[in-house]
Amino acid sequence: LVAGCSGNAGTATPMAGGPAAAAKAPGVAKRFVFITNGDDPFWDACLSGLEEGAKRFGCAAAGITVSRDVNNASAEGQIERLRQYATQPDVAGIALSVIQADNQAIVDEMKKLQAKGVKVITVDGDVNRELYREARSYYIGTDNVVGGRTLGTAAKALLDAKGLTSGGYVQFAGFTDNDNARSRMNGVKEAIGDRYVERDRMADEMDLQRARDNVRNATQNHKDLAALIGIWSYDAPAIADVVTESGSRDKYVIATFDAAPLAIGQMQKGNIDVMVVQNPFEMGVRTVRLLKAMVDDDEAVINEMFPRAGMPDGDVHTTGLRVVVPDRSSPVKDGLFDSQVVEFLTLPDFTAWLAKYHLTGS
Amino acid sequence: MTPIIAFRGVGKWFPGVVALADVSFDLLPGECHAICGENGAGKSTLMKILSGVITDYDGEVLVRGKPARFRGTRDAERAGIAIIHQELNLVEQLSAAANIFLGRERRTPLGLIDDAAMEREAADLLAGLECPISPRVPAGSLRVGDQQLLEIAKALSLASDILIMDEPTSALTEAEVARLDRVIARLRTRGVTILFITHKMDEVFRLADRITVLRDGRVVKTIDRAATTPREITGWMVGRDIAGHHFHGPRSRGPKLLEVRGLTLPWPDHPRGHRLQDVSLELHAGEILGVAGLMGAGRTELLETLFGATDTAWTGEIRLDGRAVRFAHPEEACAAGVAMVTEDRKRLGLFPDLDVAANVSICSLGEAVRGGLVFRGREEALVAPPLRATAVKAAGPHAAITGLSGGNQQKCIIARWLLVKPRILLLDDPTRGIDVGAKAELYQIIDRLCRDGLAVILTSSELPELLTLADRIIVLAEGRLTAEFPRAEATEQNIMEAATGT
Amino acid sequence: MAPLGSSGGSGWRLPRHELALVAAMVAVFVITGWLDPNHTYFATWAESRDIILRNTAILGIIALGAAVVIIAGGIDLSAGSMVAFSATTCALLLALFAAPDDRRLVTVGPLGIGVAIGGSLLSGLLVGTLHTWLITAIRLPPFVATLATLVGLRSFARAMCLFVTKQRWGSESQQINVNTPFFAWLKEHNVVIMTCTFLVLALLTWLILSRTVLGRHLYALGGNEQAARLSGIRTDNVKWFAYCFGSLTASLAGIFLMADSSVAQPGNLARGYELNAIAAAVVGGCSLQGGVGTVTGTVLGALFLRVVIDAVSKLIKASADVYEGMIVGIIVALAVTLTQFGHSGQGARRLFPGGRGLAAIPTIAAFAGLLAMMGAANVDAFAGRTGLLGGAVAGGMLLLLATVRWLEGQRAS
Amino acid sequence: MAPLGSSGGSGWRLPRHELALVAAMVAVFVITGWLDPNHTYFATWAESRDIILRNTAILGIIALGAAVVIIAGGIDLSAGSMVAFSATTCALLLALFAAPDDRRLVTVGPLGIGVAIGGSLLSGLLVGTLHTWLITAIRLPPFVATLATLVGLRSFARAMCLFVTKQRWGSESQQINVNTPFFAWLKEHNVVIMTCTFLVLALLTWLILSRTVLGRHLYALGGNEQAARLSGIRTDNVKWFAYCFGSLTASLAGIFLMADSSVAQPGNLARGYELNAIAAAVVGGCSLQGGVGTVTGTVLGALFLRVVIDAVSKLIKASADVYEGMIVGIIVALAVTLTQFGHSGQGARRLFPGGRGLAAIPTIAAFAGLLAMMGAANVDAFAGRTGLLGGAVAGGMLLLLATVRWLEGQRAS
Ligand SMILES: Nc1ncnc2c1ncn2[C@@H]1O[C@H](COP(=O)(O)OP(=O)(O)OP(=O)(O)O)[C@@H](O)[C@H]1O
Ligand SMILES: Nc1ncnc2c1ncn2[C@@H]1O[C@H](COP(=O)(O)OP(=O)(O)OP(=O)(O)O)[C@@H](O)[C@H]1O
Ligand SMILES: [Mg+2]
Ligand SMILES: [Mg+2]
Repeated sequence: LVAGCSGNAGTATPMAGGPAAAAKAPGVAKRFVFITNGDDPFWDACLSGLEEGAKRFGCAAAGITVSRDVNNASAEGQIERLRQYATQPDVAGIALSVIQADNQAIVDEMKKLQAKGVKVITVDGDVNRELYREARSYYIGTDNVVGGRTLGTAAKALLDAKGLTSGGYVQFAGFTDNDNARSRMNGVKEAIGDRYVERDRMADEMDLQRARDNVRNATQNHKDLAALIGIWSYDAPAIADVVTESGSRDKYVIATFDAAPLAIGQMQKGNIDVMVVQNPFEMGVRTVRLLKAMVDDDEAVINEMFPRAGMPDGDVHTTGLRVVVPDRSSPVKDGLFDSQVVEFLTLPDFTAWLAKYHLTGS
Repeated sequence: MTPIIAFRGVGKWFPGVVALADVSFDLLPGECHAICGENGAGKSTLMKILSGVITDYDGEVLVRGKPARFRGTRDAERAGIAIIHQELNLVEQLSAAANIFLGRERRTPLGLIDDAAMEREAADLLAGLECPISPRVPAGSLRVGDQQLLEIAKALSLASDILIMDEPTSALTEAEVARLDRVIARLRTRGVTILFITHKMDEVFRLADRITVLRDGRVVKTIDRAATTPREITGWMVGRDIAGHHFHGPRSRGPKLLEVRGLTLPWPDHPRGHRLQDVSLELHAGEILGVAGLMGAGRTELLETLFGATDTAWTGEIRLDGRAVRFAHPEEACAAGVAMVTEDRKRLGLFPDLDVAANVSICSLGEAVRGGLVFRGREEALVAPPLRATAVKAAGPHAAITGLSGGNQQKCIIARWLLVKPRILLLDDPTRGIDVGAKAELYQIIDRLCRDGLAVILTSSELPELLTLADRIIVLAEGRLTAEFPRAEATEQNIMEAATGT
Repeated sequence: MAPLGSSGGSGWRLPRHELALVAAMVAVFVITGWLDPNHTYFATWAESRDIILRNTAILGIIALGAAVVIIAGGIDLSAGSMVAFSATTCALLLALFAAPDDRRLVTVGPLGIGVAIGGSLLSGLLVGTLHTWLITAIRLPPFVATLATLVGLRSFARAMCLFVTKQRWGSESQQINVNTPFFAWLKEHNVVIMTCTFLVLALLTWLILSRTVLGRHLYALGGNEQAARLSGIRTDNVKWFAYCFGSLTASLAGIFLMADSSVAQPGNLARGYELNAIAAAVVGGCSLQGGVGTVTGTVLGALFLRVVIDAVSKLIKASADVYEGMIVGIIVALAVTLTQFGHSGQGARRLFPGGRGLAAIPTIAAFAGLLAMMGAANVDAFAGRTGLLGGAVAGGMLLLLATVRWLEGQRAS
Repeated sequence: MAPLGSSGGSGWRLPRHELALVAAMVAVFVITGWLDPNHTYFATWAESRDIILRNTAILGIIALGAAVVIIAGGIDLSAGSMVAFSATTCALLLALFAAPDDRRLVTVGPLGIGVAIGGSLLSGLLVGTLHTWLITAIRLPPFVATLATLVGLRSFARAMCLFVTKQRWGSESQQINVNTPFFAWLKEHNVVIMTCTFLVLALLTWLILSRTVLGRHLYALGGNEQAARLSGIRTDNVKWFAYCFGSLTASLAGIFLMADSSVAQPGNLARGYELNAIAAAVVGGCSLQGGVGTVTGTVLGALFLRVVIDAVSKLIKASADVYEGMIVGIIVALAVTLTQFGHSGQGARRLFPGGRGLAAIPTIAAFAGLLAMMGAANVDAFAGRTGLLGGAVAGGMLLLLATVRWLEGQRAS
């Protein structure tokens, strides 16, 4: 399992003569590129993080620019981008949110980049670790299964608090078998228990209109529906919109991932019961920190970020999870979660934190 | 008296063509002025200039003595000039009334469209033309002749005092032509000046007071009808004295090639019920069988059926060399040695994007193939003889077909069919809209082919043509065969009687 | 060739077509309501109605534009991109009028709202003018001109979005959230407002098409452009109206869609809507040759498409959206086929002529069978018997078509 | 109207058009290599070349099919969906031949691979036949028929994907990973293999179009269908070839794309490729009226599109794909405009006639200015001077067009 880092280091050195060398030479402009999986407000927070990180870790001084490239939600999109950057000698580091964990082609391109001496890490969406761990040096992000479990626990608490003993729920995401969507949904399913039945996993392919129609159809098709679970950030406002428009808000428990600006507004209106919020902002900051450290071979920083290097999943750096509820009166209580992993917040505290970094969402 | 219209040194270039050069002549008020000329002489172009369709040209046009430069058809209409274009310009989906008033719709006080008023006026106009069609029917469902009359009604609706007619009779039958003559006569009593284009000499001399002859875009002569003869006019048109069509000696009639018995072609959803009914005929090698009939009598359908080009299933039997045949597709007809030169050159004959050689070789390209590939040299060699045989005037085998004059285009199409070495040649109105010079040559070609043992069925919208060429003439009326005359007995008189069913 | 008896002029065709659509719609309602285990259409009718109305309004507004262009003998492929473009324009203008750090645009005043809406409608007008210019002055075929804007406008909108957000708020964003109270209110009442707008627009279009000179000229232009020009009609102006109308309806739809999802996301807002709009117009009886088509038909066409799509999502509980495309495709093909056969002179035509006809039969049967099987897999009623059903349908289809072919063969000889 | 002197028959047009494309391409290369701070084209030429070749091959293969259909006077809108459909068919067939629990399809043997490839090519043939049937027997306009399959096939593929994965592995999936060694090998050498395939296909198409009877008949069909039929050409068979060729090339591209991304994802694989393919054909000089077009032109058209797109992604460092659409749109418009002006008879035409012409001028200038500004914002060279640049470009454009208009005015009077 150590192979992860050392193996990659090993492949990096012999290639040092390649274009990467040119990139490493002092004075030559370098770039870090962040490739998203698709087009989602989530990534705007991440971008702010990247910019914050660039400031904090003095990228400008080192002649490093950080840019974000928004993928078109398709595998070819990411492959094409990876290839394109492979041709550009000034690209020194790439972080990407892998859209398909099992996609051989993406993995191959990542390896090609590594072979050129470009630092490659995954953020938020990892490759399939059993098969392709060595395709990237490190992973920064939430453990999506844990995230899913957290949301499931919260949802279960809310359902029980309603005095329900059974019922159905539907989970909404862009692509139901994108890696992070799949693990989150599985996490939810696992934690919510089998008293409540998963009726459907609906995919909208990141089309907002379809996201809304999916919710509408779900609420109509499944009579026993008790909970609506939003897996990707734009699903939260979609769900909230639909239940308000059909006036059926109190029929459902609404638990969602991420805090899109619109979602925050909806929770303030009381249309969302609980949000499990990742920290794309921190992801962005730490992405820059890690990439910079890797380019400068700054072992200290790397060891600090990955204390457990060499141990199982030692190459995984989890950014914290937050559970956000409207207020203390919520049936979701602090005690439900492992405080190591999860930070429990009420909406006001959370918005205060956002304001601190001039964020509109997270 | 002062001319109502005066052309002064009018010229017009199209890329590669000089359509008109220094055209100057006058129109006198109230006269009927015929313009003659070969295809491409520039007649239509001149009329388009006069009616404001073509706006950029050299020279000037004086209307009632004042220089006028129309910026559009509207200006011309305001100046009291109306035109009936050579080709039909109707919107098939719109009703007859809507077509007549297109661009000049009547409005209700609210500014909304006033169909009732238009239909009333249209009914009057059509009545004036002795045309019994309802103003409500879509123009697309009318017969070609009625559509032409609709165009005329449209021009009359302007109540203008100068009326241009560009080959109005090319699609009309004798009966309808007679009707048009009466209309023209009535207009002239109203003092309308009429400018008249036709390729038919008899019409020229029946209607015109004065005649202007154009050749290659230049005025050859403007002359009083009384002072000249058809022979002279045609001479000026083609620039030489063309021989009358006397073919040396009768043609020898060969064995029977084609026999048709009780051919009936249904016509679903139509009052008449059939396009053809119980038509029987036989055709021998080396003879020309003329098919006469009014527009819509079913001549084209007859030929198309023999050629296997109709989708509708027909009954009866067609025997080729005694074998019963039923062609499902023109290809089978070609294979069996039947060829057809279609009615409407532009729509049904030409491939505008292909050059002359390709247009001629299209049916028999297989002969230029070696090892599955077409070779340019072979193709040129293939098309050379028929092009020579039909005396096509073109810059070369790879000239653009669209650059040729109507007559030469028609010759190319005949050449195309000669290449498949047919034994039966079906000619559907091969000389429509073709000038006298080209006509004469075509007649010679057809005659020669026939003497070489080819069997020809020929339809024509001009009886004289049939009488000149055909050995026998059958007459269709409403899809029925009403008479058959050997050349000797055929006269315009008895053919018309048979065609009109009187 | 265009159907005779369709007097485009007066805007009324034989209502046969429209009646057929209505009948089909009713049938769909009843059958679905009955097959659907929840009987949603009878149980919670109101909600279903709202869903259908909302979607129909959007689709219909765009379809009206498409219909006018098609009737005028053109085609407008750019509608979907135009929707995205106008939504983005609207959002960006709002952003310029919002307080500097207000990324949710709640602080926009009436003036800003007015300017934004006006601006995005204006953008529609400009694009329409651009189309007309490309088509009349540069003489691009409409297909090419609007193809260019179809691919161009969306990426232009995306670029604008990135650029303005960057300039305004310092960090690029691919979408702009719109929580302006006015648009929130629009969303509150979207069903009523959209439906009314749609109906008013339809009435207006009907008036123009069938009761004004302009309408008459539109039909004439589509039916025979040269004839129209030679009759002194300023065809370029008529075209200009048609394409501007097409783009305007699209930008109107864009504003509604932005309000409805309270975000402007040029990346994939309204992707492919142009096809659905054209489909609706065609299903409604517009002929792509131009000169033929009615407003009533178009409205019914849009409604019918949405009704069937909704019905299927009621029958197939899970991931019904997967089937949307097939439904649209099949309906379009069937609708046009029926109008075709409606015309005279087609009586004696063969459906499966020659060898290719023979080849077509199993192809169709196979597609039908697979389709039935996959559909059935999602309907509880058929649980476990999907393979059986699929086979049955395929077999039945095969038998049916073979019989048709055989009969044709008989009749021909 | 079609260009005189374009002897579609012999397959050779005046090479003017082709030459212009080549020249433009070279210019793009030089300018980009020079503006690009990394000078990528000079520094790491090999990789850039590979990217361009790979993309050109895919686009070109589809474009050849589109060109043949367009030359034959038809249009095929379904290419993109056909790509997705064939890729899915291929993957599903592989799945059926893989070990029961092998979701990565590594265990598929030669037989399975053969069947899968054969199957997906066959699917292309079937779809082509379906198109021909709809167009010739049912008499749907090609636009409608292929519009129906455009929306239908993709959703059919998605449904198949869900259904088969469910049946085979118990859980629905919207995509199928393909790690079969053979396809991995294909991906390994994709540049060489795809490029060769493309070139061979192009050569073949060129032979067919310009050196065989079938080719001549294709041009004839596109030029004047009725005349072709009355000349004894079996137009239905020719159409059948054209549409099958179109679908076959698409399904070939589908197999390559599946191999290249080692996944079959019907949801959004090759979305909109049909438009790029048609664009390439049109840029290459094919006329949508039919009867005009060449293989060399189409190949160059595809290459040119990809070169410019790649060049921009070199100049604009991040999210260059945002601009792709605009590039394609502008190139298409320009290319067709130039061919239009290339033709005779356009001499005396005005670019900005009347009031609408006047309206068009500021519109175009505004678009140009915005575009320049947004583009510049991403090019370091212009940092901070974007507004300036945008203004300059807009102003210059305005001035230029106004002058043109003025000159026209002079000439007219
Ligand atoms: N729009 C055009 N573009 C190019 N050439 C043209 C155009 N219109 C006419 N011509 C050419 O101008 C010349 C005169 O054409 P015009 O139609 O006036 O002849 P015409 O006397 O009417 O012939 P016809 O008797 O066949 O009607 C011909 O050589 C024709 O090819
Ligand atoms: N495609 C068609 N659709 C509807 N009616 C048609 C069609 N073709 C011909 N007709 C009608 O069928 C009748 C016979 O047409 P046909 O062309 O055979 O007449 P014709 O004797 O050939 O006259 P001509 O050859 O001089 O036009 C006419 O009334 C004509 O209007
Ligand atoms: Mg003429
Ligand atoms: Mg005829």
